[in-house]
Amino acid sequence: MNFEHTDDRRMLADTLVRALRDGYPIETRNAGAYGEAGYDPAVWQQLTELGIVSALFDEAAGGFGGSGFDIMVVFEALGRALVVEPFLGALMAGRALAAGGGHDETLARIVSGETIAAFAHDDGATPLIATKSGDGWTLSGTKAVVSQAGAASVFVVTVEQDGDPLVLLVPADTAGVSVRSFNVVEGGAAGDVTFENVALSADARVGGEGQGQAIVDAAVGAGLLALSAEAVGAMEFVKEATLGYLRDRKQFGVPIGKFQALQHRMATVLLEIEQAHSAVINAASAFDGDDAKARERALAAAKYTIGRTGALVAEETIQLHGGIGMTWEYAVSHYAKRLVMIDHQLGDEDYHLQRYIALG
Amino acid sequence: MNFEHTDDRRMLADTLVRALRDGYPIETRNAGAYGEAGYDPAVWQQLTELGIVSALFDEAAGGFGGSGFDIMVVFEALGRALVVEPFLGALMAGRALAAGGGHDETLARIVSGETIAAFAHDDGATPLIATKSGDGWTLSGTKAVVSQAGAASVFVVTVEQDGDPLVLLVPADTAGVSVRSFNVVEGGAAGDVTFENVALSADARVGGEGQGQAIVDAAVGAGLLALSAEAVGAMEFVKEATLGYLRDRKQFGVPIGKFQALQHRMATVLLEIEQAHSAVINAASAFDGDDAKARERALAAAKYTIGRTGALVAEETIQLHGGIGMTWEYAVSHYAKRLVMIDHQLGDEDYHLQRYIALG
Amino acid sequence: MDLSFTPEEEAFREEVRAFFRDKLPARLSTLVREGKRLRKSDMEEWHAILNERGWLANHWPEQWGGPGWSVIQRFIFDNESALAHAPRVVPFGVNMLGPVLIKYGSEEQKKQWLPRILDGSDWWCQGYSEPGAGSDLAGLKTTAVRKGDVYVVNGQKTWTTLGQHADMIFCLVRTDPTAKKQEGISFLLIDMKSPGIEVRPITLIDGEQEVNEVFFTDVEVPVANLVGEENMGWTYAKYLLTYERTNIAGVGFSIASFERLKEVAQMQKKGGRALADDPLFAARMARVEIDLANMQTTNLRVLAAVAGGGAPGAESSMLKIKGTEIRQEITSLTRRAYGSYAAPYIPEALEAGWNGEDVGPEDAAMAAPSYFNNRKLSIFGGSNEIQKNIISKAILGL
Amino acid sequence: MDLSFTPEEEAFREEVRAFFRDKLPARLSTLVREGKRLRKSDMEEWHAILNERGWLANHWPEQWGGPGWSVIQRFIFDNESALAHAPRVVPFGVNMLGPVLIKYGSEEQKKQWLPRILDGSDWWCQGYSEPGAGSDLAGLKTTAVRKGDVYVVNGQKTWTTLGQHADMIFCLVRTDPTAKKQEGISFLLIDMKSPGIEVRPITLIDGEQEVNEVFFTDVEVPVANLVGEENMGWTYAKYLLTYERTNIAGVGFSIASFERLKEVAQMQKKGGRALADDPLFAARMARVEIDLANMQTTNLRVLAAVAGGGAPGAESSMLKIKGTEIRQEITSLTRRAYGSYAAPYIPEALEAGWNGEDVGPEDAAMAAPSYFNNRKLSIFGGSNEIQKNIISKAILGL
Repeated sequence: MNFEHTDDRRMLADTLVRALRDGYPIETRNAGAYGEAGYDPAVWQQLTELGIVSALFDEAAGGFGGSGFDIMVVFEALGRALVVEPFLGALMAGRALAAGGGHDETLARIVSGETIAAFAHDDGATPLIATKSGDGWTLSGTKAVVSQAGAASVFVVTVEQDGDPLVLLVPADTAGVSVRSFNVVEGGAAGDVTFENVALSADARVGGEGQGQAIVDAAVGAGLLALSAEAVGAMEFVKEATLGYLRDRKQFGVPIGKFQALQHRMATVLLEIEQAHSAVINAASAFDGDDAKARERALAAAKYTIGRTGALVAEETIQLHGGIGMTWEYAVSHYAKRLVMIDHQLGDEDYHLQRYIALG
Repeated sequence: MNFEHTDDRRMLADTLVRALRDGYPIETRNAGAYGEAGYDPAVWQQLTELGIVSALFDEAAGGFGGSGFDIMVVFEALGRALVVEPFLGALMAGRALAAGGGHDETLARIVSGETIAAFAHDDGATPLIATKSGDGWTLSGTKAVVSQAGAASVFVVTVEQDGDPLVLLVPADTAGVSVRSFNVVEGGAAGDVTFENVALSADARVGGEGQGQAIVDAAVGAGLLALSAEAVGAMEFVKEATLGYLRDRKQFGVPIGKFQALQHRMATVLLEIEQAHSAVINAASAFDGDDAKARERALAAAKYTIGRTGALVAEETIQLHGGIGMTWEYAVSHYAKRLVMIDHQLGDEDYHLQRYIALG
Repeated sequence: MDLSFTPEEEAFREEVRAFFRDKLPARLSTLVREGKRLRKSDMEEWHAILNERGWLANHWPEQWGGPGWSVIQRFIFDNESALAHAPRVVPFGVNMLGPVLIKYGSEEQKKQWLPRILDGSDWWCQGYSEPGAGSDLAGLKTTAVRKGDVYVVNGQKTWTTLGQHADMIFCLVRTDPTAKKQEGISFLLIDMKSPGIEVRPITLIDGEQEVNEVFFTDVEVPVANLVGEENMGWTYAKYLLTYERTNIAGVGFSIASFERLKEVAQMQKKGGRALADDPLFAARMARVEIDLANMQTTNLRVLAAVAGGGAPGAESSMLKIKGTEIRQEITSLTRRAYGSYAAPYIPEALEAGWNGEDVGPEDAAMAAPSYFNNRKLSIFGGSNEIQKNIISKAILGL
Repeated sequence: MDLSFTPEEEAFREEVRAFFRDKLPARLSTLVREGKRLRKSDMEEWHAILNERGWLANHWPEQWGGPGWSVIQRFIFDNESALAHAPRVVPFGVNMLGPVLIKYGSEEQKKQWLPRILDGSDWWCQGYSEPGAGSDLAGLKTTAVRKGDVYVVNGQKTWTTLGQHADMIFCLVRTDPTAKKQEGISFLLIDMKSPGIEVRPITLIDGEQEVNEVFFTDVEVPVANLVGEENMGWTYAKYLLTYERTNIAGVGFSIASFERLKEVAQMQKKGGRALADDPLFAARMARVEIDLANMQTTNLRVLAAVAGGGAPGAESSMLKIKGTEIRQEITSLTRRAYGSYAAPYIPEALEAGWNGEDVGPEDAAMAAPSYFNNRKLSIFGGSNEIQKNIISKAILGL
């Protein structure tokens, strides 16, 4: 048993944290996050040049990391700085390709950061349907609220099928593919991706017959771990901000942190953040393990935990700050939004609790 | 809209509260509650002579009250004094007989307090089965944890049937009926009632064909209202006791009620007790109404509310008192037990929440 | 005890319902129901309609234009108003300043200002909070120094809701810097067009601008605009804060938004069935529905006690805490119910007459902003922590 | 980072498991698993078995008879002990007094008392709390006045767990009534057979007698029984309170009782299916199971930080709060799971060898008493409120 990160991983984390601290103040973040693109291409380029995406993949996939703990430290650092750039899509789409094999060139460009990818998973108003057509398929329907869809030049798309899901690699400029982009509440962007009679050849397929579920699990599992770690990073930031505020803000002649009712609530917040942190460690540990059920349960437990705790931390952060915590100008409001809205990605607290039970 | 009780009802409540305050200190209560009988026959006689049971029935049933608000004020007063004497059985068995008709003499003796009755509803290890036998039935099986079964000289027994439950009046001395009595955790007694080939004639039946569910609903509904009101009475007692303790107990040189963290928790306890009180008022109001669904929903809502709030109040009472709240000698420990264990009667918090949803 | 309305109350409710049916413009109720932004003119339009019927300032004495209603009537009106999706009455003139002037103002002040509140001549805003004085309201630092016939005001107010529309502001100012905190405060009425006043909007967490900072630099205010006595303002301020609380629990708003939540939960799917049929979501909804039904009776019990001569005041702190918790929980569940479609941020969709295509289900774009915006409910009007302090002292005697 | 045990740790765990398999008498583990009362002789029997193996005082230095284990080894041992349903080590001598003597006692005291703790010659109890000094421990009033070679002790201690069995009590007493609260306290070892000591049992909420009041009337204590320096007792007291916390979260107990809960929830029926399949009960169980899995890692993280030279102390307050909340929640769910059969109160069923017929399912009679008894977890050993004060000050810096 050992709770120290390896030197390599600690160095990676330090590099990333430092780069974000120096180059990614909240003003920069918000300019990208609420701007039309919903992210800052220059920031994306800087961070990918640091090898941040490569750290999310193992050597076989062209990266230099790729373990659960690599994903954890990277996304914790991203969460702490409230990064909106399209790392989640790179991770999920890249993991799907790595699991399926056969699209090495695209995967290499994703891992290097040259290509922005998105993972299009949840059906929208019209479910996505793939009709067999020759050796390939014709795709019709929509995928809903795909993270950073507008920035992506390739999509990894899942299609529910009887038996096993079909996973397809679809370049964004394929005829019939269109994206309706929008910002999201907490900053960043997403899009509904519509496929109108999109003709795909057989080699669009990721993985072979019967591999679909394993590919989806690989991608979604990585995404769940990443979101959970991101949430813990964001929690750490607001914890420190709130403690600072409690120490500095005076009312009735004393720092409000001297009021016992607030102290006890903050102690509870601290406890729950520590528990969330442990949940992510458990998930990162099980992520690389051989026991598929234990892995899925630990991921569900982590996402459930950060869903519940994220809302608690966000609400207590705002309440303990009072009005100032509700202002756009003050960074914690954006963190609070992220902590709440992260529960709306890849299944919420109730969903993952039920999944945890079903897996039991 | 009017939140004042009628003069008659207020007088009844005042009489009962006064009688209990003067004649039913916690020592008397505990002597009966944890004694072999699990209640005090002398107290039972005194209280029934005051007409307390009669207040739970309308004039048609030989009483002088019987509305939802009558049940509410009586059981609030009983709860406030932590009474264990067999009023619940009188109410439920009597209500069943009143709803079914045809057992006027027994009902009259229940209403006057001469006869102690119990309502045997939940099946035990062996489900209760009634086999048709001539005009009557042969009963076999057990009923579980029947409140004050040992004291009862008559049972109103329910038997699940296809279609409609069968309700039967069974004297305790009928051949084949036996009771295993025991005390219950919070004081008082209950018993498992076993029926071994108990032969009953046709006139044991309460109500006619197709009336069974209505009779059960009448009895159980009255029981739910009574338990909910009893809980609110007990909450009021522990609230006052806890406030007194917070004011008197000094630690670190000040009354512990000066600590803001405890103040805020006590404020929450107060709020939730007020809400529980409102839930019982809603249930009492709907109890007499014509809308059966609204009545059942209000009863489920009340029982759910006092289940949840009862546990909160009990746990906070003990915690705010510290060690002293955990001692047998100090009255609040017995109230806390009652507030928790009341959730184990007639369906718990989760059950009634689900019932409320199903009725919606 | 009888929870049903009396025939008279029932008739009154019918009258109120008929009024909303006949007089509330569909355009306005649609905006409210859909959670869209209201313009100043929308709010003024509704005030004028209410005023024409004599129902705008429904708790003022009849002498000054009130309808002479009981607290139960006011409760019924407030509830029906929310259920009809009527715009809220802008409270600053009608519910806040009005009662203070009626109790503490001079005859001249009443005659001058009260009719203008009713007819919409003045849009009032509130100058209470300051950057350093939030929960500790009496810690305010804005000064007013008497110079001849005027007070000269310097300082800053904040969280001034709808101050961008205001003609007038009522302010707490410090007139005696040497007195103890609560004792040197006065209550001034200030023209927002006075030289030296600057209003700067504050953008809130949901991207909306409804509150403002107001800066005062050597602003001259006629001494005739002092309400009551100099240095007695704290008394008037406290009166204002506890006066009109029939609607503090917002039961009507909660009922209306819960109805909407039920529709959304029927429409949204989870695992092949309606979200409303998911056992955990159904339990969340049922818990808040029961809490709300209990709250409605708690509210009426408190009001009945006031009507029967019981003590008001601190009980309104209970209503405020529980009422805002319920309102926040309902907005939280509505946000949850939309799943991933709660994420899109379409500020232009909040505008009346927006013709763009929805992203996802109708009104989904309002769910998350509304949830975040409503976090304010437990902060403003005396934070819920301050309310618990009040309960501890006034009701619990701790 | 690696959550799996090292091969060495794994081997150690196997060794511990083998020990429990071979040496723990089935009679004892059955009593523990079924929640029955343990007699004094039962506890002494288990102490002797542990001591024979050299594992009784597993955090003492090897010099005094400890096994030289790391914190992780101790954690493993504590967990396996709970999972094997071994009796708990009675902590007063081994975990409380022992470390104080080792750090602050004289050589003579160590030689005199430590071996007797290990071999069971002395059963120790703790004389800390007083009727007026609970959370405010330093407010204690029991006095010790030096008269020649003895201290004369007068006063009262309370909540003295298992004091009815004790040969010796370690006490905090006030030796300087004029000093500031924390400064006039000394740490005395007192023979329970001394004239002037009276022990009165306190019956707790569940009807059991495990704690006592201890009265001191002119009790003479040899000055040789003073630990460390006079008036320095508060330092030793604090050391004792924070010293041995590897097991404060009680993760092993929680795992064992959660396993039992799962069995009960499978066995109990609700609406025609197992209670474990009821969506609301399943959710309650899953929530606490996840919280427990998280706690296990939190606990190990804290221990690893201690082992790595990080700060111990205040983090144990986190473990105490969360650990006791989880334990209480599990006992609460177990009580709930038995439904109406949680109600019967059969105190004789707690006795070893009781042959009566169960009322309802097996062990149902233990569920409610165990729930009520375990409310103590958040009160004793420094209430959870005191722990939050410690966190606020020491970790949060508030």
